[in-house]
Amino acid sequence: MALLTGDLLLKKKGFIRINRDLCKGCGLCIEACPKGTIIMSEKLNIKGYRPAEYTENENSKNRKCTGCALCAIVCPDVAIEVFRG
Amino acid sequence: MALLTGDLLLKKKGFIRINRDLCKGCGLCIEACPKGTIIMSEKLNIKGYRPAEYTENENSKNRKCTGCALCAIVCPDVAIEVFRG
Amino acid sequence: MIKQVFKRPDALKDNIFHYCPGCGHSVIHRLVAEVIDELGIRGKTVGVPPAGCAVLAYNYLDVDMGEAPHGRAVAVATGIKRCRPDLVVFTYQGDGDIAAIGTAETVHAANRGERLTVIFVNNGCYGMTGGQMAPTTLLGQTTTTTPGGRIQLRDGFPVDLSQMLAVAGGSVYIERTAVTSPKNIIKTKKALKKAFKVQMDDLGFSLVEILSACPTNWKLSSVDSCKRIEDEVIKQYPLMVIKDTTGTHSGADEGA
Amino acid sequence: MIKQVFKRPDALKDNIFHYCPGCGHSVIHRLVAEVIDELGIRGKTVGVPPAGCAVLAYNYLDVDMGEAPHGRAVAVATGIKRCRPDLVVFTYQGDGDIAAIGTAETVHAANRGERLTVIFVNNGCYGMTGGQMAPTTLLGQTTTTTPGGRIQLRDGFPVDLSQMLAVAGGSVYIERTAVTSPKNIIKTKKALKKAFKVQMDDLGFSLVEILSACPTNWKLSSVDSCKRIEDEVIKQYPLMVIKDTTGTHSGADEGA
Amino acid sequence: MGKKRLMRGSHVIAEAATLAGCRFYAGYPITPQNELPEYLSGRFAKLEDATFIQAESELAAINMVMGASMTGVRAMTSSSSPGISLKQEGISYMAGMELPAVVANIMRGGPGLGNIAPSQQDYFQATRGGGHGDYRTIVLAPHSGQELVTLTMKAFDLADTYRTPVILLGDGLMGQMMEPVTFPEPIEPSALPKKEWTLDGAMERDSRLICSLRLDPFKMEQHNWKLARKYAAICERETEHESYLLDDAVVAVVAFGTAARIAKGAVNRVRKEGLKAGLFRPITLWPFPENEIRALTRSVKHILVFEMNFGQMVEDVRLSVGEKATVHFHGRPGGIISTPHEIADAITRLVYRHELC
Amino acid sequence: MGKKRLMRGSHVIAEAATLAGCRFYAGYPITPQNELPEYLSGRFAKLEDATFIQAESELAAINMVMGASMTGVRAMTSSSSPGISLKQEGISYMAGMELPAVVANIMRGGPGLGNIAPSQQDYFQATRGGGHGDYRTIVLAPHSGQELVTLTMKAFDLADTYRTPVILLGDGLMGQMMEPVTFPEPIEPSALPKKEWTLDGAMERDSRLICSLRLDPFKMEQHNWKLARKYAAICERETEHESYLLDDAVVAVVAFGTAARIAKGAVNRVRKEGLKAGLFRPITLWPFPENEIRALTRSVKHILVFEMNFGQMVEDVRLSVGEKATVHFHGRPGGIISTPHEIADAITRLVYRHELC
Amino acid sequence: MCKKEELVLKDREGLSYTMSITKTIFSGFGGQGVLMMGYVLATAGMQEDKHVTYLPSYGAEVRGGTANCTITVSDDPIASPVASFPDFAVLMNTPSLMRFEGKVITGGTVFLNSDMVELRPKRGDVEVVAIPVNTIAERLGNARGANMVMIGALAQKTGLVSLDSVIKSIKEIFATKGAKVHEMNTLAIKEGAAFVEEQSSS
Amino acid sequence: MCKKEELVLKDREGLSYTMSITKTIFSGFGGQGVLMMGYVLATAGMQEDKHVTYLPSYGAEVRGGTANCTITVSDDPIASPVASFPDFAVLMNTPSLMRFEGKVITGGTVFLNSDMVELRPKRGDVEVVAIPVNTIAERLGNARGANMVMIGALAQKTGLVSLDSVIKSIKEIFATKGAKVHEMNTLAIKEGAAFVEEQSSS
Ligand SMILES: Cc1ncc(C[n+]2csc(CCOP(=O)(O)OP(=O)(O)O)c2C)c(N)n1
Ligand SMILES: Cc1ncc(C[n+]2csc(CCOP(=O)(O)OP(=O)(O)O)c2C)c(N)n1
Ligand code: SF4
Ligand code: SF4
Ligand code: SF4
Ligand code: SF4
Ligand code: SF4
Ligand code: SF4
Ligand SMILES: [Mg+2]
Ligand SMILES: [Mg+2]
Repeated sequence: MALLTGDLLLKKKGFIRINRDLCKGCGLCIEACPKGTIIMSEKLNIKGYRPAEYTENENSKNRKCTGCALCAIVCPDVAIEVFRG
Repeated sequence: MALLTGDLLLKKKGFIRINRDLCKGCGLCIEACPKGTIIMSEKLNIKGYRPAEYTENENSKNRKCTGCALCAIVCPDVAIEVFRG
Repeated sequence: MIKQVFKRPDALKDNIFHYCPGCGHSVIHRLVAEVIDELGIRGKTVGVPPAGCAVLAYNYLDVDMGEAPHGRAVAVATGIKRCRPDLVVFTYQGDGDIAAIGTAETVHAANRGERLTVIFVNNGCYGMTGGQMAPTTLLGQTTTTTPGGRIQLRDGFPVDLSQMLAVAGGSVYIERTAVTSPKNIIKTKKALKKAFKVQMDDLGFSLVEILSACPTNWKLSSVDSCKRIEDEVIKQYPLMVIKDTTGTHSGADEGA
Repeated sequence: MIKQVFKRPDALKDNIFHYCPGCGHSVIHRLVAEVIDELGIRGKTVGVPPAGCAVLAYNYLDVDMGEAPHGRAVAVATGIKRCRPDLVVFTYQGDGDIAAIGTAETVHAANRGERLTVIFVNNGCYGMTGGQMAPTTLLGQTTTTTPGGRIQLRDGFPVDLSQMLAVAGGSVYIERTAVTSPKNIIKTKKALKKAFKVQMDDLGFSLVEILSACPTNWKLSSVDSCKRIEDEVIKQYPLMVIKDTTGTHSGADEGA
Repeated sequence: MGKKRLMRGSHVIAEAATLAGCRFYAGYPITPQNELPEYLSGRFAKLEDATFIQAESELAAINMVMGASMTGVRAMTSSSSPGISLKQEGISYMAGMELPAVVANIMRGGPGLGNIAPSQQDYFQATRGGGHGDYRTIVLAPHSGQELVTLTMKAFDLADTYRTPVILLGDGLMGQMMEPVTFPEPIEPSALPKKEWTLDGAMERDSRLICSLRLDPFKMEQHNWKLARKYAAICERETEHESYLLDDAVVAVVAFGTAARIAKGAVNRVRKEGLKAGLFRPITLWPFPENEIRALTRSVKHILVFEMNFGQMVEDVRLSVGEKATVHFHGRPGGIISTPHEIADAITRLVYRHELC
Repeated sequence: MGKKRLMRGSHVIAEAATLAGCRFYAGYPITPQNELPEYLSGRFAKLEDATFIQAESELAAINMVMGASMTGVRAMTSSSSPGISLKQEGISYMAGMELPAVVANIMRGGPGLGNIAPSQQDYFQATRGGGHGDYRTIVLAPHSGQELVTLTMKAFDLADTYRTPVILLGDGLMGQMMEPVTFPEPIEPSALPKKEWTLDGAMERDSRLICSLRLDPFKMEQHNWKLARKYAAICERETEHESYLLDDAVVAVVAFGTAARIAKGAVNRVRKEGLKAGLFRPITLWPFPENEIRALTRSVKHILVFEMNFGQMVEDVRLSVGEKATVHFHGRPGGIISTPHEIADAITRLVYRHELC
Repeated sequence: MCKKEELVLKDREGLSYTMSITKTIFSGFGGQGVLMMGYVLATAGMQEDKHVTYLPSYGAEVRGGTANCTITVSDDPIASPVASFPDFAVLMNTPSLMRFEGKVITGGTVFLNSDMVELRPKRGDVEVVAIPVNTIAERLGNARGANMVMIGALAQKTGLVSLDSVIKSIKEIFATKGAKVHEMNTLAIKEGAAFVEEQSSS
Repeated sequence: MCKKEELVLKDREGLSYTMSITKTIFSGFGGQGVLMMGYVLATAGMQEDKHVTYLPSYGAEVRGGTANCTITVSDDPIASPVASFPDFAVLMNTPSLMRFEGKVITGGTVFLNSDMVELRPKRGDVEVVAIPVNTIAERLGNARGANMVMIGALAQKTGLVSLDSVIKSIKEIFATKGAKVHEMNTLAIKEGAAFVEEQSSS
């Protein structure tokens, strides 16, 4: 029981990588992310889209991303890889 | 009321005429006739079918045909005309 | 006073039917003619016959008629009706015609709610071409292309097109009847009349599916053919009003 | 330990999708690839892509693929599957492809209970040809051929093909899902997996209808497109299991 | 003639059809002709007596047109190559029933799904009757925006005059390109000659029948010879072509539609270099202007047929000239649009090889 | 060769197909070829590895055959004229995808619904590709029961060799008539050469694709030229014809299929009267034996083309002989079967008119 | 087609040039075994290594009507299996007589089922052989064998094929039906042959 | 087809023979108003009674990708509306530059939207006119008018059509949009023209 509580308390951490040039800037990942960690980039990518950008540092301890993969699940262009741990 | 009873008592009379050469001898009229007044002819008609034959005399008082037209309703070849009165 | 209580309807030409003895098509032709007479619409009716045993329907029905390729009767009828909404337009189609090759045309005409009356003669086989399996052939039934009987795994189930058409938004009145007995024949005529009226009242798509005997290909006597329908076919294709939304005017008013 | 919890499925080639931003086809392609991976059937699967935006599906799905003329995918798939029952055969079809020009083929394949899995992408328009009205276009919806919105009287009602297919005797599993949110996407994947399994278990015809966004032709953002599905399209096409007789084995055992 | 308008070919056909009194259209989307039905869906919505139907398939579309035509209304459908293949049964029926209709084929690369680029690969299908049975359809091949106007309108007239389907044979380029065009005054359907054979209800007359079935082979043969005589009359009266710089030519290019435009450019080029080339452009592909081409061989001994396919009309040219001239062929199948330069090259080589200068 | 059996033409085709290793049939009933699927429905039911499907339409049927062919199985469909029109799109696709298949067309009178009597009115459709795009199908024209055996079996071989649809072009008479035939030993599908291009699951290999789409016009053109080269090879290698009493002939009748049988009888008749007539019978209608016919013109200056239509193959004969011989035509469209006497009359008149005796 | 073709539209057929080719039409109601008679004749011809063709009438127009078929037997290859003017006609009912009577060539023979046909051909240039095939068959206790009686008569009278070949053929054709049926049919064939034999000798 | 045809399969195009015919390609992302630029140029040419053609690219391959169109303006009838080797190219984004840079004829001109394209053509045989059309349009408070700036620049620089014709054309094309929009667009066109004017004089 204690362990379980501990597990629950210990928030899962994750991070994502967005392949900038695969992204078509549809914005669905931004809508999907419960943590608000993705934004639209200002600069166009090679295909002329404004791609999504992950705003957190992969190594930061304080990152909000849980690695829930909701962003990747909705991404039509399979532009997002999700990591956990 | 009396009149109605009288009407009911007074059985309707009818008779039919079968166009021998239109008939294809399917026998559906025989099956349909509640009075059993139609039979299959022994002789072939011009098209080689054994046509149905009405067995009653149009003028006979004792004929069973009620002019219910069931035979005509089922006749696929519109070979039967029905008269009443 | 002697009076004639049953005679050939006016809208039926004098030609002798080319149909086999006991064929349901003949009865249905007469009923259509009677309905046309009774509605007084001979002068504004156009019929579309199918490829099928009834391909020569124009030899019998004394109305304007325009042929359709096999299965396309409702498409042809749609073209006619859209150009002349004042006409009463009906198609006359076999089960192969309407429920096999013509499936798409029929589903979509029903869906569009075309103001047509479809007479769908279900005799469980391809009469004209020699008795092959039709979409409506019963499981186990022997035909020239199911010599060992229709097998579900190879040949599929009997298709219930009328039920499918009931799903279509534009269909308003669909009834299944039979021409196997005086009672059923009278019901069929009523259904046909209603189907024409649905069109004349601009309510939507109407269809009467009529179970009909094909003694020749069933290799049964005419009387036994009618029995077969009442004993066996009706189990698969029960006689019933499959859809009737004429009361709600659903066909005509929505969505525009 | 860092571990990758989401990556490109193996059965998805590395090519960049030619689809528009936010197009549902892309998501569905990935789901199909994931299911193929998870079922381990890449080496025995054959896909049939349609004419439609997904005509190039073979650029993405790394399985054997054979093209079909517009609307005829299930007929082509039937030919493949009957010759090679050991293969897993699926079609991938748009709503125009399957529910307009391909209506007859689909109805009859379902009726025959062909052991096929049909992926039916309902995006309410003809994506590839420039956004014309599809059978599934909602009433009032503006398209390039319904510039004033779809009018029931002229254009008919939205067609519910899945419901019609449920009438067919050989259909065993039909579900309608959407790819509008993580939840719906996960459900869609489950449905796809089940549909493939139904085929692999030789039960009969399976189909998943997937409501999918076409932001380009709807002239909405990707996010608004998903909203439109959830707010409007679902009213006409509710997400649900439309038919599931897998428990009763109805498809496989009867009638033979 | 109204003022000049810059319009896409597909729209031009649609507008010209409307002006010709066409009041029924049924079709099914296919690139590169989608703009035609799209235009008509809006245009017809504003006319009280016009019907636009987006059919469920090309099969349904052609059969709806069949029905519409039975009522006497001017009716049309359009599609591109694969869709036209699906209409072959219907076209054969209409030919057999002697029903007028206009069928526009905006050809694309084939066979099969092919591509959506311009091509002329359906020449045989159009001119030989791709459907079953002995029949022909009149085939008109426009090569400019303005001709899309005139030939579309002419198509409806020919269809009615001869009670036969007429095919307007364009290609993706004709359908997609915009050029300035002017339109004539509209023809009101009510102003068209009354048709005596239509289905409109047997009111105070005998019932009518429109059908192609003739079970008795002798009746069928009779009907076929009747059709043959009609076709012979069309051949006699209705061929149309353009002669371009042929008066003093020693080489003639024969090309139609888009290919003919390009060939014109090529002829202009080689003329600048002093080569005596000209262009013969069949406007009716069926009836094929065979006498006119044969007449050409009095002065021209080398003919270069240029088609955007791998050799179809070239057969008709060969049939026309027999051995009176040598027929060469230059073809680009599958959606390539040759440049005028490429054709000029081909002409030039021909001229030098055969020492025609 | 087994013993002689008296069999209906449609059954002969069906049996020969089975013996050739055909294991997939999809079709839709239509007179006068119904006996073909009927026979196969029983025949295939007894084979473990064979599939018979009565499809919901001709469209479905041809597309099922397309799918079956993708798996490498020998597959066929059959129909009669209107049904064949509906298959044109599918045939074009299969030509484009280079898929083998055999399509039997038991022709009937047309156009439209026409009738069910024998005719040869679909020659153009078969030989010119009634579908869209540049493609050809091999067309074989049997004229006897025994040839139904050999040509049906050959059709499957040609289809596989060249990866192309092959059309077996018969007519109602060929389909309905019974003649004695003998059959060769059956070919087991497993004994046929393995096809390396089939779809059978990408097990331990790269995934495969069979398609006709080539969006890039240059790729499409390349593919078309590839097809053209294949067709040229077929033309070079595969023409087949029969020469009958042509050695000393001054008049040649050219006829195929049923018409050729009748023409043979006519030639026999006029030979008895001392007229030097012979018969040239194309067995492959495409590729057309044009060199062989041209060679004929060394001795023959008058050719009578006899067809059961109003003039189709006559164009190929004209194209073959150019102006080296005068080509006359005798046609009966719509289901009439000429008598040998009628053709003998035609030959006789020709001979006397042109003083060829 | 735009060419001005020579159109020859005559349809008449002269007498057969050689006697080696013979055409026979069988006609009657469906159910009278008309097609079977033709099949038997063609099979017998085949077994004698002759060239034979069998051409049934087919199609929609025969719904419940008259069935007929044409058999050609010849020493040489057969050009046309059609008989515009048959040598022999076997007519099992009155409509068949009306339809085909006029077509038989001069000098040809008409075989009539006299049980079903009361009329007689009006022409004097054809021989008429009237046989009560139903009566004979019924007498043999083989009511359905009327067509066998007729084919026996035909073979005997015309010599087109030998009686032996006919009997051999039906043995094969009805192979699955057992010896009893074969015996009955053989008897019927022989009775038919005997009938015409008697007729001509009388 | 069985004939041995002479196959000529070359595809190159020489320089235009006369200067009277000019081809311009417009290319950019969908949404950059590329097709509208072409339409305006073609309309202006038509209003000057020149021969014009407008040929859009079309089809499936352009899903969300680059749109382009080719406009031919000519004193004589136009043979081919296709430009294998255009005189002018108006390139609104980098992919367009990469695709069309190599095709422009020697001596031709490339118009670049310098706001979107950082690269410059590597060739030395074409003139490059780089215009920050987005910046200019935004400066004018007409962010969506970047294409109008460009068309003004094009007209000014090439003299293909007069600025007046361009302005007259857009008035007609946007007739339903009202005077305000027309004014804004006219301004954008003039600004574009002014920009190249300045460039070339400086
Ligand atoms: C395209 C085409 N395919 C096939 C046929 C042949 N055909 C004529 S009628 C028919 C089916 C007849 O069956 P059904 O529609 O049930 O009518 P029935 O004769 O049973 O009344 C078929 C397959 C045809 N005429 N056209
Ligand atoms: C016979 C035929 N008709 C029409 C077309 C053109 N066409 C290609 S895809 C398509 C419809 C696309 O709509 P849908 O099936 O809904 O797919 P989506 O693009 O929306 O995914 C059409 C009409 C064709 N290729 N072939
Ligand atoms: S994995 Fe979850 S939390 Fe992390 S970015 Fe994606 S959606 Fe947001
Ligand atoms: S969902 Fe994918 S394609 Fe869309 S913006 Fe996010 S990363 Fe880009
Ligand atoms: S009218 Fe009635 S009673 Fe009289 S014969 Fe007919 S069915 Fe019998
Ligand atoms: S129902 Fe009609 S056709 Fe049948 S037997 Fe009676 S009268 Fe004759
Ligand atoms: S075959 Fe059947 S449907 Fe056709 S006419 Fe005969 S009984 Fe009627
Ligand atoms: S047009 Fe629609 S369906 Fe097609 S790729 Fe674009 S968004 Fe997807
Ligand atoms: Mg039926
Ligand atoms: Mg769609």
